[in-house]
Amino acid sequence: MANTLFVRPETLTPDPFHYCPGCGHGIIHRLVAEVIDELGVRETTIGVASVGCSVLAYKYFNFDMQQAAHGRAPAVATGIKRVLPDRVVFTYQGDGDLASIGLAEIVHAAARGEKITVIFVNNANYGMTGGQMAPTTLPGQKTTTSPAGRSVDQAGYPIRVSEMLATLDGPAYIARVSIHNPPQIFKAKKAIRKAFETQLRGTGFTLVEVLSSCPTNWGMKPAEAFSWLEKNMLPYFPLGEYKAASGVSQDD
Amino acid sequence: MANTLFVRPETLTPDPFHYCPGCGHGIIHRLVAEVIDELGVRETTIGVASVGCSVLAYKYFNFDMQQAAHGRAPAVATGIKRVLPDRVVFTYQGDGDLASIGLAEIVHAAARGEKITVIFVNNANYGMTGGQMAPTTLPGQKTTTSPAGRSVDQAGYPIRVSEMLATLDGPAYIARVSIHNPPQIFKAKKAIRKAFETQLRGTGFTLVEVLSSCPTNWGMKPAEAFSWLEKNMLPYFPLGEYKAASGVSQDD
Amino acid sequence: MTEKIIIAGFGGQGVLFTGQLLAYAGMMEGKHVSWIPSYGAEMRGGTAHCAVTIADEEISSPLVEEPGTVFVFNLPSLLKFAPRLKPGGMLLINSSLVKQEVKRNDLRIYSVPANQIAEKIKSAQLANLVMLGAYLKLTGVVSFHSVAASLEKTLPARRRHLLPYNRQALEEGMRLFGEPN
Amino acid sequence: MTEKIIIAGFGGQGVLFTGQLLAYAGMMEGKHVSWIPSYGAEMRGGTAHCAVTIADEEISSPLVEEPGTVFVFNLPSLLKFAPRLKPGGMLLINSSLVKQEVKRNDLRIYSVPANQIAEKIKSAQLANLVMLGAYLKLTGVVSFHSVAASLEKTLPARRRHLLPYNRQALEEGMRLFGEPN
Amino acid sequence: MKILMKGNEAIGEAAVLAGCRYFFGYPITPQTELLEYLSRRLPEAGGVFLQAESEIAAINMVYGAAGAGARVMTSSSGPGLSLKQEGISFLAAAELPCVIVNVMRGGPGLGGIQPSQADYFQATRGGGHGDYRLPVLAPACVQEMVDLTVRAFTLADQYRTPVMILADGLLGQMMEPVELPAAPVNELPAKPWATTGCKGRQKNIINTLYLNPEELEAVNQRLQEKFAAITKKEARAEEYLVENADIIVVAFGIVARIAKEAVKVAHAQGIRAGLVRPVTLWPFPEKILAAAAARAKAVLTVEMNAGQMIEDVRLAVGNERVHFYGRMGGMVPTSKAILEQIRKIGGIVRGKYAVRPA
Amino acid sequence: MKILMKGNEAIGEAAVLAGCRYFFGYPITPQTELLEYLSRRLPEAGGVFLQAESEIAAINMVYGAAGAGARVMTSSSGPGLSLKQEGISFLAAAELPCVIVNVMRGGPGLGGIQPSQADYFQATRGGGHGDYRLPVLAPACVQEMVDLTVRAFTLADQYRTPVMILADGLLGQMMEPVELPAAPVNELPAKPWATTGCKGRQKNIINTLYLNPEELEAVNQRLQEKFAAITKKEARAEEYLVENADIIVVAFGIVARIAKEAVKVAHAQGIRAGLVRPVTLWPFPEKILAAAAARAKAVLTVEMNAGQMIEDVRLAVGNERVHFYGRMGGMVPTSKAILEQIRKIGGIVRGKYAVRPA
Amino acid sequence: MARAGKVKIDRERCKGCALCSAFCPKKIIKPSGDVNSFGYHPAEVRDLKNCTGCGICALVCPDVAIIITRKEEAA
Amino acid sequence: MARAGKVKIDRERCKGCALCSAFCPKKIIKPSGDVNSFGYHPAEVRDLKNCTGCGICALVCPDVAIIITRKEEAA
Ligand SMILES: Cc1ncc(C[n+]2csc(CCOP(=O)(O)OP(=O)(O)O)c2C)c(N)n1
Ligand SMILES: Cc1ncc(C[n+]2csc(CCOP(=O)(O)OP(=O)(O)O)c2C)c(N)n1
Ligand code: SF4
Ligand code: SF4
Ligand code: SF4
Ligand code: SF4
Ligand code: SF4
Ligand code: SF4
Ligand SMILES: [Mg+2]
Ligand SMILES: [Mg+2]
Repeated sequence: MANTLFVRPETLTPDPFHYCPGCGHGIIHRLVAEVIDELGVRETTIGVASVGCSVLAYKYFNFDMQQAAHGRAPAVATGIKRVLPDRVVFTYQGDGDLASIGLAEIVHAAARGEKITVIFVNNANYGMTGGQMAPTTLPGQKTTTSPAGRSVDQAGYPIRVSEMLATLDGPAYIARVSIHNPPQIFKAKKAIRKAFETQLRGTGFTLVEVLSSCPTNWGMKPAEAFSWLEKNMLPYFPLGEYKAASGVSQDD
Repeated sequence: MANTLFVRPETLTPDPFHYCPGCGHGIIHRLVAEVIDELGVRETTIGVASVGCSVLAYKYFNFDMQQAAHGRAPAVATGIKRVLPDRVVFTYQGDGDLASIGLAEIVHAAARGEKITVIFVNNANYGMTGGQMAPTTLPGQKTTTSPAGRSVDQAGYPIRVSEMLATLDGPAYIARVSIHNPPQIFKAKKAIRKAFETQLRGTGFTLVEVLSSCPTNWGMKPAEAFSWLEKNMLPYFPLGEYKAASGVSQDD
Repeated sequence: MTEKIIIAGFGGQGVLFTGQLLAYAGMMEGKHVSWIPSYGAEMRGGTAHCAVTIADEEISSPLVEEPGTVFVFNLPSLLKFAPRLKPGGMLLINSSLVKQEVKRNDLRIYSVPANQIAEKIKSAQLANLVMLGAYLKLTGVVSFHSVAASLEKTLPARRRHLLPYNRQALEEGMRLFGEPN
Repeated sequence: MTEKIIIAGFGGQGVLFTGQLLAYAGMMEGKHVSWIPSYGAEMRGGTAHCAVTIADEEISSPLVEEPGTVFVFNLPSLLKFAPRLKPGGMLLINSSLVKQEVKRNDLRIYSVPANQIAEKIKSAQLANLVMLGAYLKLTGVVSFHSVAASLEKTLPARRRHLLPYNRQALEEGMRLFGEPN
Repeated sequence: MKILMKGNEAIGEAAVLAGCRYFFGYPITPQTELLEYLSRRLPEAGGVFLQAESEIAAINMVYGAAGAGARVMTSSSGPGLSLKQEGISFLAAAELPCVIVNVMRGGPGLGGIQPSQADYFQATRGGGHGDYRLPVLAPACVQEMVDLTVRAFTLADQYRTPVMILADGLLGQMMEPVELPAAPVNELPAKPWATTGCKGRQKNIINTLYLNPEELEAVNQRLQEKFAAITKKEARAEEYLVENADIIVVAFGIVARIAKEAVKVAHAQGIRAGLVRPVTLWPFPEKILAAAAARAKAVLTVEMNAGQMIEDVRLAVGNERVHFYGRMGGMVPTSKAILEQIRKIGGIVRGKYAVRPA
Repeated sequence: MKILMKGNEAIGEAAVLAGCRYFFGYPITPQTELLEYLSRRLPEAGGVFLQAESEIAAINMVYGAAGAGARVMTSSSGPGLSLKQEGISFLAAAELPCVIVNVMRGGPGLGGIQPSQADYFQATRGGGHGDYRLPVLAPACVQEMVDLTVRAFTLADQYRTPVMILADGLLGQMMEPVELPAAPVNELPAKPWATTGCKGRQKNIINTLYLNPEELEAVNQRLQEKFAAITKKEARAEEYLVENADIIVVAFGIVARIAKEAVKVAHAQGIRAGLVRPVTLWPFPEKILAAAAARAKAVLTVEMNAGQMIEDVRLAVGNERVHFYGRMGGMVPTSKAILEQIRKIGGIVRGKYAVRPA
Repeated sequence: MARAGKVKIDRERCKGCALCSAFCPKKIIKPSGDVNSFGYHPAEVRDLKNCTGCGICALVCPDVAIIITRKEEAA
Repeated sequence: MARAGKVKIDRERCKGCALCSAFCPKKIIKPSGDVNSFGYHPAEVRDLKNCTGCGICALVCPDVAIIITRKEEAA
């Protein structure tokens, strides 16, 4: 161990990911697994996979998992956490899942201060179903259901989930991070760790929004996709901590 | 007319309201009707009644109305407005309807900048079904499903809808008003008028949150209920304009 | 014995509670009982009623299609339920509130100035118990003691201090048609 | 005549488009046609295929349960579909990519070095059309002209400039088994 | 000792006594008292009552809690049940035990709040997508609200399936004396499949996704075998005067009691009527009904709907001889009206009667 | 002139030609191409495509738009349809014309994305609450995806009812040549009941709430009369070789075409098999089937599910003689397997056969 | 010159909620002793000549039971 | 004293996304010419001796195809 700089986290099963080449989901899975490893809570963690490209997350994480209906992961996690309040419970959700069909569930879990952690992967489209518009799709962005580019007049504006949830009293920790380059990946991991630590302290609802890429549906090479993310998504979705309850320092 | 200080608005049918004595819904109905009268749009207005005590609103307003499923009025209104973009379309919704079951629909209608007006009656409980806890029920408030008072630990915190929706780019006008005394009733009417005017200008989504009372389920006399509202709801739900797009002046 | 009763009035006149008391007392006496309330929208501002069955044998249908007894506490209830009474049935009218004449002549009709009596005791809120007392005396379907015991079991804590007044109202109701017992 | 064909390979090798071209050409010749793609998860990273039927009479079942012809563009497709070919069926192998021997000896097997040929023309992306050309020449199920016309109709605008290369790839495929026509 | 309870509250109390400690629900008339009761009772019992933001959230909380190994319940009425259909399909697919209560009201749409039985199809045919069924128990009195609630939890765990209690507004609102179970359930059956943290074992997964159709077919086959076993073993019905009956009345829930009154009176009038009351709607007691009807000349189905159970009756006894009487929209059939139907079918002529097939 | 189209896209184009200018939907495999197609096509046609935040929002947008007098459509698959059930019950109750498409995939739960017919019960029995039915049309080829979509809009307006197109992933994904309707619909039937603003008339109300049960019963009675009229007039089926058939195969949608192949081959082998393909699943063409089956010795129902339409088959032809063959979870029955079933029922012995009832 | 109003309360619409009484600056509205046909004690203006026609009672009335017509008077 | 790492890329796990190549500060990772059994061109470290063991390639690899073991060296 002392001799190893980088190994596969114990919390990941050996199964290879089914994600497309260069997809951000793989990086984010690994970060979550590393944090669970570091906190030593693998055996007391229950994850909830949502419907989206990461629907098979239950295959990749090496702990108990439930697979939830589209958008309902926060409700499923609530059911689990209420029965097992001393376990670590988290959901892993895409932007279609969380911000579109599942919006009521995420807001209410947050408002209730449900003591769970939400890993929210914002890749500005519906990856799994082939690149349709998401609530996070940027104005002008082309998708298969906004073929002329998202028209704010017809399809409205993207939702800033972190800012929106930060208006509530239930959340203890909310941050938006990105994985478009190595320093950001480091920061993303820190935020994920903080969220889980906050859950362990039982102070409230925690969520980390991770800006990610979908090279396949964006029609870009993976590295290009990260540049696009940086250039286009960051201005609309500013990074930072939107909520950190007492006991959780802002940007430590 | 010149001789009349106060008459029943033309936009109200002669049907007596079914509301309990002293219920705020009656006042709010009248304010909406007066505004529609004043704007002269009765014949081009389509209202959407939601499920709650005001489910029968379609009987009282003297214009075309649809009655929507619980929580879905914003979606129904969207359907209408997309077909008839030059009509005035509004929803009338309670806090259970809008902030609980219908949360996804209201947020998305707001994010889309749907050019409708929402009259959102916040009476801190589910009136129609007999006084259960609502997402707007205050911490400690007793209801039939929070018999020991709302415990924030178990049931979470109230949602501040206006503040939350104001984080979105779609809304053109969002205000919170109250009707607990005559000056506030005047202000409430002004805000409602502004919302409809904004809709007529087509600049985006508009919503007026009206703090109201439910004397029956609060177990208070109507005047007492208004005092309780003032003392307990105002601190949690501050009045004011939360969003006013250019062309709509703040507090005119 | 199968006794089918309807108790009807404005919401707030205690009609649902009166029926519950009766059912509870029947149960305490080992009888089969059922109690069906009107519910929902009808209750806001409008009229409420309940249907009680008390029987020696198992109750197949708990519906009260043709009541043997009807209590009425307001005019709409009289108009609605008097026609449904079975021939020879008993109609108990709170005559403090309902003045109208009844057209049918195949009924046993008793007028109880329940509000007046109740107000004398303490408040009009007790009128329902005056009516119930009258019914007890007139029929003996359940005993005063069972009803009194039921009151003790069912009165919510915050109204417990009213127990003596409740008993008194029952007794005054009985007294209209004989000695309370 | 009822011709049932399966075209299979990695996603991105143009297998679905090849089938569409064939179906389109059949339709232009007044034949009955149907085209069924594999869809969904199978496509991400995995193998894609389509099933085409071309017939003179109405097609009752569009399923290709026992193909008469299979095009394979990668090894997994060979393993999956070669066993399903009906006895005497035709197996067209892109031999630039698939090296494995086929066990069955009741088939007509044709090896087409499609990638090599395609790369010579312009790029490996044209391999599917080389294969299709070979098929056209070998079977005559539809004519070169119909396929060429279909190409013109179906090629998306942004790839329109590739039309000459596409035609050339078809022709080179045909040339393997005779003169293009 | 008996206590006088409202049907809705009786379900709540029975659930607690059956070891249920988690309830997730959303108010709707006429079942709201069940929530209100449990909002007081569950915290007392060390459990959790949570008013969900919607019926959809509630059913998915049930999914999570059931997957975590708890005994858990939700309840609603018509419109709310419709919203739960996706979740119910997921619960059935994931084989998660739980109890779902529908206290029916008049539909369709927002409809009304008076009693109805118009959700029979939804309950018995799976209003959700895909091939699944779930046991549906139909109480006819408040005592059965208790007994069948307890039974529902047992069946749920035994077969790893959601179980539905299908009642109606009248049963939910009425009061009757009930005997509560003497011995409350304190220990739940072991659930080694539950997701409780993988300490000391391989990880558990609760899942309904099978992208490979062969696998999904195998899962479905396993489900179908379970459904066949339940069909074989769990069908129940009450029979009343069916021996030598010329006319069999079939009705469930509160309607069956009203029909029983009619059957009684018919007997007193010399008409040989009998009653079959399905207690399980799925599995439908077709054998019991077929046997009872074998000797009868006509079958009369009575429902508070436009005729839904009648399809199961026809599937059990054939298409001939089956008559229907129903009321809709919250109207409750009276025993008088049912008696009239019996007499009509019986073709009464001055005290004598001849039963004619329809 | 024919054009080659995907089933999903064919529905989209047909809708536009039928005068539909509004679509509200949410992506789900295997119907997403329908959304994608209309997201391009509708703006061209001066209409509105809106991707809703969920299936629930979509169906309620349909409610609003239909109430405003438009021709409007939504589409989804299994789980999404389950979520729409409350809305469908409302649409049926409010008598709002619209078209709802279900391109079925394997269930229950999240299931898979391969073709299935396991939502038959949901579609034909009303997965939503309350007494309602809606016409369910089952295309078997891409041409019918077009024709029945056009028909669906006509029926919807004629009867003021939602109409469902029940297809499956195979039909949605496959391409076949289609002939589009020569004359697109440009003028819609008058809808004096629509809420369009009350200028020059009394106000209109779209509503499903009737707190008074007498009123709600009357509304239900009116609905039932409409359903009876539809049942009487609108049942359709395709018959193939049913004259003198000993075995009637019953199948719908894509399965019927596969079964047709099997029936053809059976004939060639000297087995007198015939096919009845219900084109309307509700109303179920029971008269047509009963007539065809009257002369047959056995009936074989083939479905891509565990046996759902078979209940309608049994209700039409009686419980005896009805056999079943089904595949589940996205598996598609082959014509070979169906032929084998036909031969088994036929009891083939060296070229001869005797049909025995089950 | 003050403007007085003529306040009319519709007995059958009034539900006796007493909001008008509570907010009338002149405190001249009181519940009446008898009941209307819905069982409510309707409000009554007891001292009409003191009414300023300010309209507050109508403004707060949830049942639109009050209408006010203007009559101008010298102060 | 710099820390060099031993970088190992799992050919069968690698999907040839080239993120490692893009972010390697030493630009020593390149796609290989041949394909793995999934049809991808796996990444290869071309110039291992220039590798600093910084770990960036592993950090950005979405398929956890890279592991790095440490070897300490004098600069
Ligand atoms: C009720 C329901 N509706 C729709 C779908 C189809 N569906 C599957 S994944 C998905 C979108 C997922 O997008 P997102 O959450 O952004 O995840 P990503 O794939 O982008 O990671 C949709 C719409 C479904 N499975 N269930
Ligand atoms: C799907 C569905 N769930 C539940 C209900 C029952 N219900 C009717 S009104 C209501 C609450 C209304 O409360 P609110 O919106 O606050 O309105 P208020 O009565 O307080 O004005 C509920 C839960 C319903 N009709 N439909
Ligand atoms: S579709 Fe997009 S989000 Fe999904 S696996 Fe591929 S790249 Fe990742
Ligand atoms: S219950 Fe409350 S909100 Fe409803 S009418 Fe009565 S007072 Fe008003
Ligand atoms: S108008 Fe003003 S002064 Fe006159 S009664 Fe009304 S509130 Fe009082
Ligand atoms: S405010 Fe209106 S309803 Fe209330 S007491 Fe006064 S007049 Fe009557
Ligand atoms: S460890 Fe650093 S230097 Fe070495 S290959 Fe990886 S990124 Fe390049
Ligand atoms: S980042 Fe990983 S998957 Fe991508 S090319 Fe490098 S090693 Fe391969
Ligand atoms: Mg996404
Ligand atoms: Mg409310």
